[in-house]
Amino acid sequence: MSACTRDEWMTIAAARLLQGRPVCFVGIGLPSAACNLARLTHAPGIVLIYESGTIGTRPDVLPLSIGDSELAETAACVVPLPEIFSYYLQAGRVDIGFLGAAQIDRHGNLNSTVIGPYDAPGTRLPGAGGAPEIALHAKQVFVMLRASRRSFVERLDFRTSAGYLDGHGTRARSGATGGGPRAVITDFGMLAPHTESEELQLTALFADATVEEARAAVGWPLQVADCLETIAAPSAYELDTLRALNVRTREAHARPVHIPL
Amino acid sequence: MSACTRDEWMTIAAARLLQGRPVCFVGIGLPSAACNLARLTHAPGIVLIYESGTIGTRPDVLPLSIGDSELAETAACVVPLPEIFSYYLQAGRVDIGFLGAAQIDRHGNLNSTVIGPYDAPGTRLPGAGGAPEIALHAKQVFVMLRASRRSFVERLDFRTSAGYLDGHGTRARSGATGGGPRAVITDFGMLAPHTESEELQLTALFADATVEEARAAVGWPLQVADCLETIAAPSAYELDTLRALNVRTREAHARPVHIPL
Amino acid sequence: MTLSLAEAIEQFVSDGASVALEGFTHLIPFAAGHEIIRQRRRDLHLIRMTPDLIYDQMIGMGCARKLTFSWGGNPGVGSLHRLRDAVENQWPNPLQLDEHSHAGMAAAFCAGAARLPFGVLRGYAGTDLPAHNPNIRHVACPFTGELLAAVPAINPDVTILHAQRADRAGNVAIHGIVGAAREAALAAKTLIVTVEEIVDELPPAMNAIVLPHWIISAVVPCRGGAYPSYAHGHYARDNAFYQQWDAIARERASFLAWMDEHVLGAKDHGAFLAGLQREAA
Amino acid sequence: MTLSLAEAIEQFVSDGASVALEGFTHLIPFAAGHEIIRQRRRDLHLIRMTPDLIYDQMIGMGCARKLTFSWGGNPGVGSLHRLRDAVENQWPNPLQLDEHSHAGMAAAFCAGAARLPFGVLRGYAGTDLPAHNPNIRHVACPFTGELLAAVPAINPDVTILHAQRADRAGNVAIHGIVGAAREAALAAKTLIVTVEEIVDELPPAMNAIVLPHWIISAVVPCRGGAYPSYAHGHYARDNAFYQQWDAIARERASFLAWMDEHVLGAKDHGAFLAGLQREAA
Repeated sequence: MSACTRDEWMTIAAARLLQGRPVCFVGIGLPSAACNLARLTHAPGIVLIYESGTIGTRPDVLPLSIGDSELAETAACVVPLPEIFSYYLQAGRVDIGFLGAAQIDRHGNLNSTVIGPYDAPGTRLPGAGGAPEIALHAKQVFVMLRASRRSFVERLDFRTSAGYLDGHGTRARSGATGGGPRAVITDFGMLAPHTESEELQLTALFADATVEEARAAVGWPLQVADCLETIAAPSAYELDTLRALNVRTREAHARPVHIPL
Repeated sequence: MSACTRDEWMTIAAARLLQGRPVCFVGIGLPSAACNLARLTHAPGIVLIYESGTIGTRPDVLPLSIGDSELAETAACVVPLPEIFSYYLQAGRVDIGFLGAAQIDRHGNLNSTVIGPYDAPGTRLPGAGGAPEIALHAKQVFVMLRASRRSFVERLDFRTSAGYLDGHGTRARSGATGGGPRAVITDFGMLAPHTESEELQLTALFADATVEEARAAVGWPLQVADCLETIAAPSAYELDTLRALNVRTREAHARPVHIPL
Repeated sequence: MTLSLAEAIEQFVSDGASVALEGFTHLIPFAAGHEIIRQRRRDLHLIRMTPDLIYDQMIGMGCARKLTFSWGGNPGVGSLHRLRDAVENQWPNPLQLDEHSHAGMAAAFCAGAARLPFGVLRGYAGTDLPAHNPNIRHVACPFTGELLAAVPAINPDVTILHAQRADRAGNVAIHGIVGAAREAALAAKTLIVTVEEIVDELPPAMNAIVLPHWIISAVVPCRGGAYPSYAHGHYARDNAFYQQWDAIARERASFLAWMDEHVLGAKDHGAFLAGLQREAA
Repeated sequence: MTLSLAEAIEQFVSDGASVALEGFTHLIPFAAGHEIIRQRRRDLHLIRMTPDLIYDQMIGMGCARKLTFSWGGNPGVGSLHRLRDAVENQWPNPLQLDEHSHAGMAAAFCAGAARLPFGVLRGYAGTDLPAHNPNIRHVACPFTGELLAAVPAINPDVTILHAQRADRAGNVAIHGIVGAAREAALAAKTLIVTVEEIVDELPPAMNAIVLPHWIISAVVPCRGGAYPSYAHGHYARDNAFYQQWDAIARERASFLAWMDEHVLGAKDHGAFLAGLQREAA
């Protein structure tokens, strides 16, 4: 293994979860990198959907925004945004949704709305975007989020999107159609819900991370799964492909833009 | 005036009602001829919509079906059918809707569903199509229908689309958004609703038609408006334009079609 | 997945299924309908805004137990005599009707595509249709209290479309008049698309809709698959055939003889077209 | 009707109006937003799924009293500091929020375009949004009894779009990412479209949408009208500007100075672009 950053490792670990030809609803940032890495390595048949309405995109560089022209130019088709949300996401046609957030709780519920009270927030965050319905309808949700006691919290300030609600089957009983958060990929490894309690447990660690590090970064008493796996270090192929993608991306975004005068 | 058929006269009388740049929701047959005649003579800015989703069509020949390729080829745009009905018709963007029917009653209600009981019909007709919502939402409705005691009836076998319901403001009180049938163009002249009773009255006769002829063709005791107008005979320009359109249409439809083998 | 038409019907259309062959005047999947007749499917719940000749043929050949529709005529010509015979005389068998307006059926297809249980419209007011169809109900707006019409979503077991082109990945593009093709496709549990041609790249077109490959169960190459309807840019609607059909379908005997010779007697759509061409020559 | 941008804003956007400048990342009508700032409109109800920099600017310049939105960030960069300052500190004035998810707001635009009073979705379940927004309610399916989320229709007084092209009749075509542009256009009482160019004939394009001339109140020729957003096929998104904005907008003083120099100090969009070009040179 080459030396790699935790962001790279998170991205590669997430990419490995994408096997076969899943239909993925992709967000900007680490999820976009992970999905495109999977496409460029072991999952060429993966279908990437961005909420801007681009379906089956194969961007050569990572988009900076959810609506970069690169996404439209390389798409199998582009549809209006209402159609992506109703005819694709709500219709149950998305296998895997990726979400990030400012806060996550032990049942995988997410906050991306406010820190502090809604009506007098300490920090106003961007808000829900596509998250509530991705969380509801995707067959599986993967969350990518760097861990700290400010982000992995005992109690959310605001619940923007539903994980397992209060656990113990409350999500399923609420009538949610999708499967909920099956994995949380973070910078020490991965959490996954316990079968019965649906509380997020530590299920896998990066080779150089420890249970103590994980516990220190999580704001609730973190349980460790009976079988704790070690996530294999990135292969040279994975790391080279990801870094080449990132280099192409930086070069493309550094090109000066002509002011349309 | 040249000698002309009653169908030609009906078409020309209907075309004259289309002044300015109205948005018309057009049906096949006489309405389609009338609207295109208006476009080719005094109303070049008229906007023609067919329920197949073609907007702003300018066909060189009349379509045989509501979805002929000529309509798409000459359209400003073509939209999916659900969009025509929801974003255009229901949204109140249609000024004039044309309807035909098998039966009409004294309040302009129409039947195009069955003759006889619904569950054991003597004659099963094609059914509603776009009519119920055209009747409901178009700012004005024009009905084109040849008159006889079988078509202008005391009582409909089935009410497929709403005219003035029972008259005396019942339509407006029902919450219908459009204005209802403002004119019935038939082969002796025109009927229009009385201001208060909303019963269809004879308001205009073709120059060679009589009140007696009209009364004989209508199945309810036909009232004559206080001011009975005479519909001027077709001008040579109107008749020549209509006949040229019909000749082009017949020639186009007579061309043998290549079997796509 | 590319299949032959016979394989696709055999594999995906079973007796008793709800089946929507969509396409509004344009791109009507005649070849697929004929193959369903050849494979003698029974008890189908047929769904289509405008039944057209292909449903007249399927109904007359005894494939259908139920019809969801909004306008059942021969466009520009008159009646569908086989549909009438089924409704008026229960021949060859009774046909249950689920009758709507175009606007209502469009709302039902949209709800189906969105996997909502019902569609909403301002419609059906002042008509007798709701009195004869329990599938037309009302719903109150939770903001204004206004009562609106509601229809249950349509989610066919199988939707079949005809399209101009698929690319090699199986993405399908339709242009020209599209009707409710997109909504019927996305509402379906299984989607079969017959296409005029398979190309390396889908060309740009005005008003086109594209269906991605992964919502499609089978792409079937089928040149002329919409005839006597048409494929914009490929061949014209055979208006004369639509007029001739009026005479063919008027009587049971002439209808059966024609179907026997031209559809059952042809092994596939190519043979059907060749037979019509021989007859025309 | 072809107008100058100043004329169109003067004539159609009045104080207190509800205004939707739509375009999802792509084709954001920056020029029109700047002109609204120049004409010092006040008490606007701003509507937009993704407020973006243009609403950050309008809010910071005191144009808005209310914001209907679903995601208020600087895409790929971080916060909209002026939006945050308004919400967190009521500067320069309090801002009422009508907050949704993308799916909810899309349903509201669709309902608006269809002139239905409400839109339906399976959404908002398990979230705290309905507790803070009385515009998120429920409706029961009249067929299954299932409870679904409902949102009131959005019908802006004015929708403003930027598009690549209009033809001489005033028909407008957009291709590339379209977001909710079509629905926002058709939901509006008044529709203004700024365009890169006016052409004799609209070229065919994949995934294009076309808006007919008679639903449009004003077509405004405005080259570069989406910059620093982009116009697919004309110019690219200036990602560097989006990143620079983070520093410009972080403090009130630097924000006001920048707006004063670049927007208020420029007589129109051409002058604005020329100013940026001089600065870059």
